[in-house]
Amino acid sequence: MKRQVTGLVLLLVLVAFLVWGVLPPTMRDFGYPPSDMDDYIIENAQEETANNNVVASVVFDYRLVDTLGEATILFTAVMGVLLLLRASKRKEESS
Amino acid sequence: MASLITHSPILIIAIPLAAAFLTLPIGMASKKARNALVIVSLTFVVFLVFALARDIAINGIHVYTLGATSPDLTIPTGFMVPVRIILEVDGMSILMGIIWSIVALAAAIFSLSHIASETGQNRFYTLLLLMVAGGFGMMFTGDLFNLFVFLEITSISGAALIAFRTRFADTQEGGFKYIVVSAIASLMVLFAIGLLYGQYNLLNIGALAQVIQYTTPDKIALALLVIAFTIKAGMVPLHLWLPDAYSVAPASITGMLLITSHTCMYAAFRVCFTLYGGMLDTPVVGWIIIIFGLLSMFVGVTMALSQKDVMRFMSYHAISQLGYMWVGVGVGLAVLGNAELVATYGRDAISGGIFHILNDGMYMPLLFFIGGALFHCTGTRDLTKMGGLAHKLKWTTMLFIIGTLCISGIPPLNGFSSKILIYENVYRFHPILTITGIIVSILILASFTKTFHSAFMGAELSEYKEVKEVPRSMIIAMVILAAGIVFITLFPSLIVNWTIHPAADALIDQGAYINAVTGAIP
Amino acid sequence: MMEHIPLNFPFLAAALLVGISFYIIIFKRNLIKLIMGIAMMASGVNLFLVALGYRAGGGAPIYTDAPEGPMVLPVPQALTLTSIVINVAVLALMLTIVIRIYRHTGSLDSEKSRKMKG
Amino acid sequence: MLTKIVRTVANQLIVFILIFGLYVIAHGHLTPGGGFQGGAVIVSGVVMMLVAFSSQELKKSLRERVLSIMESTGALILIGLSLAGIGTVFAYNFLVGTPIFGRIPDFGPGPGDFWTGGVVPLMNLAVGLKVVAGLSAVVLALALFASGEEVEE
Repeated sequence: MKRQVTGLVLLLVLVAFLVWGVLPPTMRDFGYPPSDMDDYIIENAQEETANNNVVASVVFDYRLVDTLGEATILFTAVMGVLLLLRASKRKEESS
Repeated sequence: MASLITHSPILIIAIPLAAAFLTLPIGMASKKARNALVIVSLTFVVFLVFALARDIAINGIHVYTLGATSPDLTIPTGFMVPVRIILEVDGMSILMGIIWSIVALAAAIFSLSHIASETGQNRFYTLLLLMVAGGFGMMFTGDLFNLFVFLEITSISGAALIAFRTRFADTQEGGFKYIVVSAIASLMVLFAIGLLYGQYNLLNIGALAQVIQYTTPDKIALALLVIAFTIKAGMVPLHLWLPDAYSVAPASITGMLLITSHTCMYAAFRVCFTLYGGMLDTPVVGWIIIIFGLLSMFVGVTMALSQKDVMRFMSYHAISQLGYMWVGVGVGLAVLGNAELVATYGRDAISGGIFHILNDGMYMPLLFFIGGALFHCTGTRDLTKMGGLAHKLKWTTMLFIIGTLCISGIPPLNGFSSKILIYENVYRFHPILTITGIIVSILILASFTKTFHSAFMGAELSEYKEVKEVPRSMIIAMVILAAGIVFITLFPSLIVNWTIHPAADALIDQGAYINAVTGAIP
Repeated sequence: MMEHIPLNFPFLAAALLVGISFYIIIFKRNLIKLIMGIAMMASGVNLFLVALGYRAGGGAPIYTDAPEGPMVLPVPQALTLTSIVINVAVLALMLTIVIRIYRHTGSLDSEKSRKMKG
Repeated sequence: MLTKIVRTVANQLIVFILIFGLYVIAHGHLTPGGGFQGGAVIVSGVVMMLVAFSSQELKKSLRERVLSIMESTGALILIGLSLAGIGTVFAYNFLVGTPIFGRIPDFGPGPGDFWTGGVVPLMNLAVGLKVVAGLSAVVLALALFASGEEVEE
C-alpha cells in the first residue's frame, strides 16, 4: 500500500514535469523548429554525398557511426537471443 | 605511426567491433584461433590506448571528425556549427580508456578458463568484444546521440552476458532486471536529447555547451540525464538492481560491468561539468551528488556486512566505493563557480575522486575475479560453506590480501593514496564528509577481515580436499590487475601528474573542450 | 495543410504516452505487461523525436520527384530510425529472458519470482 | 501447420514479398526506405512462412549456422566499407565522384538516378543482408524454443 502511494506520487510528479516541459511557455512552438544544422544538410546533401534521399544521406553518411552502432546493436541482440536460447549441455555429454 | 595515432580514437572502437564480427565465423572453424583473435585484438587496443594517452598528454585534446574530408575539420567550411559526429578525447576520456582497456584484456584472459566448461563460447566472446567497443565509444564520443547508441550497445551485451549461465534461475532474473533498468534509463537519456535538440538543433556536446541557456526544458533535460546515468551507475536510492545483476554474472563480466558503472558515472560528470558547466546551479547539484554519494558509501557497506554470498558481498562494496568518487567529484562540482576555492581544494578533490576511479578500476575487478576463482574451485558462492582455502590457493590468497588492503585504504597501497587525497580536500569543504569516509573505511576493513577468515583461514575442509590452484589464465588475469596496483603504489606522483591532474583539468576547463570543437572560446 | 497547430499537441501526446507507460512499469506485476510498458515508452519517445523535426507545411526530405515547398528536418527522422531498431533489439532480448524465466519459475508474476522486487 | 489453402497462398506470396523487400533495399538512396526497412519487409515474409508451415519444416531450409554467418558477413561488409574510407577519414564516403554509384545529382528536385549515392546503396545492401539474417534467426530461434528445441552452439 505504502509502495503504491509513493509510486503514484512519483509518477504524478514525473508526468507533471514532462507535460510542463513540452507545453508552449517553456517549449518552443510545434512546427517551427530552429534548423541551422538541418538546413545545411538539406542544402548540401546532394552535392556532398551524391544522394537524393536526405534521410539516407544522414543515416549512412553524416551520422554513419550511429548507424554502425545501430547495426551492431541488432547484431548484439541477435547474438544475445541465440546465446540465451542455446542448449546448456553439449550433445555428446547428454547422450 | 603518426597516422595511426591520428586515427586511433576510431580504431580503438572499430578494432573490437571488427574482431567481434569475425569471432563467430572463426570460432566455428577453430577454438584456438578464436581465442588468439580475442586476445591479440584486445592487446593491440591496449597498445593504441597508451599511444593515444601519450599523444594527449603532449598535444592536448584529440578531435576526430568522422566522415569529413579531414579529421580535424570539425565544422564544414563556411558554416558555424558541427554537422558530423565528432569523437573528442581529452584527459578524462583517455583515463577511463586506460582502465577499460586493461580490465577488458584481463577479463578476456580470465574468461579463457572461467567459462571453459560452458557451451556458447563463440557468442560469449562476440558479446564481450562488443561490450568493449561500446564502452570505448561512450568514453570517446563528443556527440550526445552517439553516446546513447554506445550506451545501448554496452547495456544489451551486458544483459546477455549476465544471463549467460542459463541453467540457473537467478542469472535470468539478474539479466532481466539489468536490461529493464537499462532500457528505462536509456529512454530517459533519449528524451533529454530530444529536449536539447528541439531547442538548439545541435547534438554535439561542445557546440551545445557553447549556446546552452539553462532554460526550463534544459533543467528537465539535466535532471533526466543525471538520473538516468546515476541509475545505470548504481547510486544508492536507485541501486537495488545492481547486486542482483552483478552477483550472478560470470566473474570476468562482473569486473567489466563495474567499469561500465564507472563509465556511466563519467557520462554524468561529462553532462554536469562539460555540457552545463558554468551555467549550472553548481552548489545545489553538487550537494545533491554529495549527499547521495554519502548514502551510497554508507548503505553499501552496511548492506555488505550481512551478506553471505561472496559476489553479492563484493557488489555492495562496489556501490560503497562508487560513493567515494561521487563525494570527491561532487565537492569539486559544488565549488566550481568559485575560481579561488577550485584552486585551493576543488581541483584536488576532483583529482582524488578521479584517482579513486583508477584505483577502484584495478582492485575491484581483482576482487570480483577472486570471487569467481573461489566459485570455480568450490562450486558455491556461499561464504559459510567455504573455509581453509588458503592451504590450497596460495596465489589467490595473496592476491586477495592485496585487494583487501587496497579497498580498505591501508597505507602504502594505492587505495590509501586516493582516499587520503579525497579526505584532505573534502575536509576543507565539510568535515563530516571525511569522518563518514573514515568510518566507512573501517567498516570495509572489518567486513573484509571477516570474509578472509571464513573463506581462507581455518582448518582444511574435507570437501575441498581435491581443490587445486586455479588455472593459469585466471592467475595471469589477476596478476595483470595486481601489477597495475603495484605500479600505482610505487609511482603515485607520476600517475597523478601525468593522468589524474590532466583528467581533473579536463573536467574543470569547459572552455578547452568547446574550443576544440568550435575553435572559439565562449 | 494546417498552418499552425496551437498548444504543442504532438509533444503533449508524446509526454502523456511516456507518463502512461511509467504507470504501467511501476504498477503492473506481469512481466509481459512490463515489457509492453517499455515498448510504449519507446513509442512515446520516438513520437517526440519525430514531432521535433516537423516544419509547418513541410514535405519529406527526399529530392526524388519532390513537390515544391519546404522540407521537414531530416536528422530527427534518422535518429528515430536508429531508436526504433534499438528498441526492436532490446525487446527481442527482454522477451527471450522472460521466456527463460518462465521456463525456470513457471510464472510471469514479478512478485512470485524468488528475488524479483521493484 | 495451417491448411493447404494458406500454405499454397503463402508459397506464392513469398515471391512478391521478396521482390518488394529487395526493391525497398535497392532504392534506399532514392525513395523512402533502405536496408532496415526492406530487411524488415523480407523478415515479415519469413514470419508468414513460419505461421503457414511449422518451425521444424522451416528449419530445414533456414539453418542457424548459415544465418549467423550471413549476419556476420553483412556486419563485416558494413564496417569494411567504413574502414575503406580511412585513407581520408573513417566513414568517409569515398565513392562520390567515381563511376560506381558516384554520379552527383543536380541540386533540387529531380527524377533520381540509380547510379548515385556513393557507398550508401552498398551499405543498404549490407544492412539488408544483416537485418534479414539476424531477425529471421531470432524469430526462428524463438519459435523453435517454444516448441521445445534449443539452439545448437
